[in-house]
Amino acid sequence: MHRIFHLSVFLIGLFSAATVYAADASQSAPMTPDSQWPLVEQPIEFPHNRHAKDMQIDCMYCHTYARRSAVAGIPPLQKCIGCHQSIESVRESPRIKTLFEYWEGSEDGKIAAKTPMPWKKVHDLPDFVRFNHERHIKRFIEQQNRPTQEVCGYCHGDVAELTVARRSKALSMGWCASCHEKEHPVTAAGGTPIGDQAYWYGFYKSEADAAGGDLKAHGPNDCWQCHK
Amino acid sequence: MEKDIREDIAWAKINGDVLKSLENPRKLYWVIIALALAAFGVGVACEVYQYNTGMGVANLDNPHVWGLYIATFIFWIGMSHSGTLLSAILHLMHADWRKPIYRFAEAMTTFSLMTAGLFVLVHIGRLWQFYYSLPYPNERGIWPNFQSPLLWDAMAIFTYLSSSVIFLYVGMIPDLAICRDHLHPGWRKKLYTLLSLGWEGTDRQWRNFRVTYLTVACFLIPLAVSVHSIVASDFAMSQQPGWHVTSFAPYFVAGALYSGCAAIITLFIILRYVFKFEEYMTLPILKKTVRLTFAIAMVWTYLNAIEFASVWYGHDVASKDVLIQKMVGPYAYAWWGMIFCGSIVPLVLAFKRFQTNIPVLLVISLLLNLGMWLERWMIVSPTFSHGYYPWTWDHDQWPSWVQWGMVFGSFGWFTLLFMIFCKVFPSVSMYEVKEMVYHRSLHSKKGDTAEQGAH
Amino acid sequence: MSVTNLLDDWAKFRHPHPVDDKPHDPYKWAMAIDLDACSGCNACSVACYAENNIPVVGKDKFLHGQSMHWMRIERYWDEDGRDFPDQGVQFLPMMCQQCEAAPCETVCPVAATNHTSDGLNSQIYNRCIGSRYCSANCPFKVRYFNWYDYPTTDDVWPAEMTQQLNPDVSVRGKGVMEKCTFCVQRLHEAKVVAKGEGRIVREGEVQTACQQVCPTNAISFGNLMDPDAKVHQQWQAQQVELDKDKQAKDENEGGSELRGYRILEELRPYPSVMYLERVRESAI
Amino acid sequence: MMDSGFDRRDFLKVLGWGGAAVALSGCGNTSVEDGKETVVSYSEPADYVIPSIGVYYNSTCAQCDAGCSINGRVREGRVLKLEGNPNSTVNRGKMCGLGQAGVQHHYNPDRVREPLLRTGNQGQTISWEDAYKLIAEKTQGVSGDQIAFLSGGVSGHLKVLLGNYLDSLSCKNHFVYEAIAPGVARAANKKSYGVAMPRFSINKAKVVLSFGADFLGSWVSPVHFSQQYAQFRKGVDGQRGVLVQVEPKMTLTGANADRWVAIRPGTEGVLALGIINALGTATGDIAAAVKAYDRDRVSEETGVPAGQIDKIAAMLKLHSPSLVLAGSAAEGYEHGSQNAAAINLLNHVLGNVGKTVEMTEDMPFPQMSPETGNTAALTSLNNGLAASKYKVLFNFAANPVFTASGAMNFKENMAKADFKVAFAHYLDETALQADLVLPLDSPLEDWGTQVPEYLATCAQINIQQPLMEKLHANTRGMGDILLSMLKQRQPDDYNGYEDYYGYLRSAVLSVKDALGGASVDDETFWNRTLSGGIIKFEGSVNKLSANASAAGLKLPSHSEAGGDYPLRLIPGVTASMRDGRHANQPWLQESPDPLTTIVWDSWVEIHPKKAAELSIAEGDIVEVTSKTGSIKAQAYLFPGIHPEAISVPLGRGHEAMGRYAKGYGVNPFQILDAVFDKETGELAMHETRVKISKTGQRVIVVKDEGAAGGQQMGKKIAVRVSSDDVDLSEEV
Repeated sequence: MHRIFHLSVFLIGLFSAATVYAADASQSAPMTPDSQWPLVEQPIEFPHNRHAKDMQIDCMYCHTYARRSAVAGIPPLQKCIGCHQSIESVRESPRIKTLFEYWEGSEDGKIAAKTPMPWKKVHDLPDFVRFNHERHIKRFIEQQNRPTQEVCGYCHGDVAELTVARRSKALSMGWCASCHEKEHPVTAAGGTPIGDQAYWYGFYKSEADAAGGDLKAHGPNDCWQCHK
Repeated sequence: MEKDIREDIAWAKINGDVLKSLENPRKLYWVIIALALAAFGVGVACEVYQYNTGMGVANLDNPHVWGLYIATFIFWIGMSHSGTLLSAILHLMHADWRKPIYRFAEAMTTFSLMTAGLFVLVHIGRLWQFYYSLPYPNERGIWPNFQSPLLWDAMAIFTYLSSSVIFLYVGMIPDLAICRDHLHPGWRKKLYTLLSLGWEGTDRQWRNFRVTYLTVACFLIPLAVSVHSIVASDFAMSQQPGWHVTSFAPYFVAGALYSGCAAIITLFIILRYVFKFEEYMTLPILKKTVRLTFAIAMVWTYLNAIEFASVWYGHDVASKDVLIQKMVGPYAYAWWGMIFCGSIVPLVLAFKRFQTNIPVLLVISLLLNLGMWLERWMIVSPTFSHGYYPWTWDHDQWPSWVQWGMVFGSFGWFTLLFMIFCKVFPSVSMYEVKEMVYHRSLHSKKGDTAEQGAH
Repeated sequence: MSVTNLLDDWAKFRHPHPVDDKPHDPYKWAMAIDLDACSGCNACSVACYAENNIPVVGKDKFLHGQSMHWMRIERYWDEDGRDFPDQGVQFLPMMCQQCEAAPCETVCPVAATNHTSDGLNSQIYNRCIGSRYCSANCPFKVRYFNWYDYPTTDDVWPAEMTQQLNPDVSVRGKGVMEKCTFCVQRLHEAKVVAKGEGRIVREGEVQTACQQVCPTNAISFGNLMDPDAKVHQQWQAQQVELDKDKQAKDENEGGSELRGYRILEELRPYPSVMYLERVRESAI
Repeated sequence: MMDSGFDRRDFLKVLGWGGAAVALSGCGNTSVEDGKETVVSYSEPADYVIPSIGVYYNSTCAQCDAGCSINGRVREGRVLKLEGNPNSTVNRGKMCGLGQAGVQHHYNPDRVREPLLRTGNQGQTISWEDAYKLIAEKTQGVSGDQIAFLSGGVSGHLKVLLGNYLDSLSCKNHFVYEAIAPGVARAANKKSYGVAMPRFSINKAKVVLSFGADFLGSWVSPVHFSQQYAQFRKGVDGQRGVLVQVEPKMTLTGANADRWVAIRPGTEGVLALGIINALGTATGDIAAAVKAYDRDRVSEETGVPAGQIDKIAAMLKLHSPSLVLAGSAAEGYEHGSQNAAAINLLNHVLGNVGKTVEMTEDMPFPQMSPETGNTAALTSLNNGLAASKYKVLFNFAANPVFTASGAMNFKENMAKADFKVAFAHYLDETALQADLVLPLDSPLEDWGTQVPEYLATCAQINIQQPLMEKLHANTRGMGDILLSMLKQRQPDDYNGYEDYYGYLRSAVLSVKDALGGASVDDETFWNRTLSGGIIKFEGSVNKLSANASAAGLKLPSHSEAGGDYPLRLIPGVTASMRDGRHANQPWLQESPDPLTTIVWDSWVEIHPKKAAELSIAEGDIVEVTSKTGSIKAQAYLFPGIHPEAISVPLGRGHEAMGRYAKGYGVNPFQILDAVFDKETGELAMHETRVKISKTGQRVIVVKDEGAAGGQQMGKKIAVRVSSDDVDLSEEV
């Protein structure tokens, strides 16, 4: 009989050891690190670096809708032309030629005048995910006035270094949540979380208690923020 | 009283008889396999159709969202319990008459669990997203809902399945060794060699073996109980009339053991006939099993009565409505069928002359299982068709052929697994039968010194 | 990932709803429906189809009880056995009651339906695996399951009609549960605007589709926490309290002149929808 | 809001991005993907167009003639949803289900997309030019009175253009036909009040006694009346209005009444006189006229309990002002006008005229005020066709082949005209009979003006403007079509107008001052008009004639229905189906009928007692036979109907009109007997007598109502309280 005793002691010991280990294991975010996702074929190889780095043009000069709508928007043809009409230096470069073909129509008549460019979407979230640019711009650029390129870079990477934009962040839910749950503890006065159950399903321990719990409960980490 | 087993069977004969069951199958075997395959095929076809078209083809509706899948799921889970009862519980009780029959019972446990698992899957609307319900580090960074009985279900079943597989396997090791030693070379020999883990039958091996076997048995029993209590909580933890019943956990466990025992009787009879195991699966053992079944049947009936009474004399009007609906509503025939098969039929088992009458027992055991299946259906459906909200009470909501097809298929699947098992592994535990014979002989010689002999 | 996190969370898991000491703040969306004004015209139901991309399932599926109307108008006859229903009939618009202690939430295995901080019962389509446990446990049976893959079913959304689909609302594929959301996409839009201006949403800034269309203004919707909100005033006037399962009205038998009540309150789901009893003239 | 309609049309372009692909999430991409979807932006966006943010345009709902102003939500160039325009005095920002479904009229997959010319039984597409040419030559040889133009109710500039076109053909035969319209009431009102459509102020009345006027469902201007009804229920100073509905078949309004009185079909007038008698306040010839109608006789004839009559009279006496309404249920008889007159008389006796029956304002531009009509118009056209009087027949916004009484054989008679042109959205029953079908723009992509017949407060012109670019390149607006046909006939008068939009603009601006735009310049006024969607202005007031007299009032004593056809057929007018022109809008097909909760099908309402007599159960397929014809439909046991009557809803039973309408239900129009109101000659819709027999088949009725059949099973779900037990004045 003592063997059974020994064995059970051993098993219990093993189990509790495992539990303790698991309990204190670090909160490593289960998500892929930054890496270069494959390049996307575009109608013309738009030089972001030229515009954003060399010319120091603000992202939202072209992606103008970002601050007032959920989507950042692709700059309308009109905008490109608006500047490039008067930039004679590059007027004859192939990319600009193509650009003007879309605006004035091509000689062979394949492209009608004022045809919008068929850009391919690069940072294309699943259709059931609704990311709101406006909110993020408001929070980081207008309220915390951080530099635009940094803020956009959180999700879009360092576009200023690229020609054609290319995804470098995971954009997985865990990746989004790692910010939301850490940065936006959802608590009511008194520090006790109310309502928002989604809070409890998260992996990440939010700093609610650290924040003294006087944050209000319009938490951007309830599921309906992004999924509707 | 006559003996459970002859004490003078030669061990060689035991080996011989059992190993014979592993010999090349007769035609009948292939016929059964073919039928089973066909039945399973039907089930698969239905699932494929449902998977591609949508759950609608099962003719479930709003609010009648659960149907035969859940009912049959419970049925198979229940089926699994008797195996554990015979192998683990009776093992601890030193009821050694179980020894010739526990092996296939244990196999039954494993396979009915594997069948039950399928129903969880076919029931789910988005099978392809099933993994969402598993707690594992994922790139979405969220847990499943640990509050949901369904989640407990999933966990309990997986644990139970894995441990019963271990239990079944561990218990087989000595026998596998025997097979290894007696079979002429071939893929089987390789298999047994691999599985028997170099069993030599040395003293040390036997000691460790017994300890392990006992430990796993101890581990298994609480599991068995918890599993069906948790299945019960799927319903008891909800708020619906007819489900929100405190006595559900014991009720389900009793029901489980009940259907399990019934199934054992059925298989007992079939194996006894097919493999000529009259020597080992003797009538006295059958009688014991039958008595056990009878006892459980009465417990189940009693718990039923309790449930009805508590509803009837309680103040929960809604539950009362549901109960009345069960008796007189569209499901009345099924409900009364369940009462008849579950509570009336077993009374026959009270009579000695039937306790060993094989044809009668075969019929009865099948009826009992039918009754238990109906019971599960009667738990699930009436509550939907007659819930809290009158506006949504459904008109005649009858399961479509797709649902029936899958229920049918599940029996094919189970038979398939079981038949294969019987051919590949000894369905009677040789070494334990030997023990049994040995102890009995000692017993008959030196009277009650048998106890020490056991250890 | 740390189990400690899970364990703490588990300890505090399922904050009981609702509670006086932890009021919803700043939002608690709620509704009040005046059955005396409701004429049962079905406009709300159609508006709901239009706003929320609800599939039209067609005759056969409707026959099988697989219709998807998030908002249904129920019609009840008098049960006094007279020849004619000479006091008219009873109409009742029924949609998800957005319960505070929602029976559906606790049972979902994947947490696809859970409570938001502003007191809504969210339903996350892409998380749903279709166990249908939520519907099984819903006392009002207001959850609707996608029995078929409607986006790809003939004549549900032919090419032309897909252009009408509301881009703010996901179209649900087969195998997921759905239900009334109190037009969360509209709430969200209003909140984004308000947040941008560093305030909270004011009364009248957001309407649900059913409320906006209702020809008799029977439906009022708003923030129960906002004293200016009509819905707040109505609940107050009717002395209906969110966290009670027995209201002032029920205490004194018949004596009270109040009309407000919540359906199946005794089950303690604490619904967010208050109904006002229909009035009938006794003199005629 | 926008600079000018012309430019705006460019911005109505549908933007591929944010379109269907995104909307169809769930079956779209479900993980982060790069380079799969294309993203397109406008090449020259207007500053107010922001992707993912809705733009709202005001227009006018064309689902019925009530003239509700709508406010369409447009995103990425696609109209998504219609809301009510809060500034409209008709609907005050509210809408009905029918109106909501307007988008499905627009996006309907079964719309006609090309001009079709009949060759044998084939329709072959032709160009618009050829179509116009064809019309020109067909109208060339024939004289004006050999041409007939059949249309639904028309108003605004469309009516003007149409008039001009017909004049250019020197054609006087414009038949305005609405299958379901208060034709009799209009005439009766004209007699007793001096105006066809006075203003009914339900909200001012303390008691409303309605004789089958379904003002919450489908009568005149339902959304407007629903709002008045809501105020009426809240009551002035907390005194809640009381609604009494008298009708043989319960309508939506009846379902909301405090007291629903099941009256023997056709005896409404008798009851009205009976009440006048019971009031005892009448004098002169009225008193004389009603003397004979003592409570017992009335009770005996109408089947309304004597006590009930007294109660109603007492209630009316006690509360003033009250309002009495004469609805379709009262008018649909040979003596319909008499019924209506008797009911209107009650208003006079109660002194409601001027209080709750109020004068309206007339359009200062009569040429634009609505041209209304009813079945009488169709009858005369039908006779003309039967006599092969007409060679060319135009049809617009009417579907007579579907809605004409079966007794008329309209289809056959129509064939006698040798050239039939249909301006149509769908290939409906009538369009299928035409030789030339010209596809119309949907109201959401077309320009126009509309003047509601029932003016809620002031006079107004509703603007209809495109909410998005054309869905199908080859459809045209009715206005544009008329204009181009006029250009053929009178080039020099009309070539000035580039298109109907241009015509509309200059026409409105030409009377700018009268429309209250004197102070501003054209551009501003026009833009204000477009963004407002409504032009309100002072109209000329027309007085009500207050002279009440019972002269010429004689009601037939109730004739025992009997013989071969013991039952009366009441054609049910439902809020969503109406005369069936919208039966192909799936939302309407699937939105349950409020009273029976039946969807996608027709049914026969029959009182449970009668059903028991005939041993008919729910779902039995019964054959309803009249002198004219017979239909088969499922039976539905319905307590809200007089045992001597059965009711079948109108609007379903199409044999054409596309996937959502074709083959669903039956069409009771087909079995209506050709009996007419003696005075106005309108079809007496309720006069048809039928017999009913079981066919032996039975089906499961497809309805929302569950097995409990509208019972609450003792649960506290939909609760009712007696008016004594509440104090509404305390409420918010």
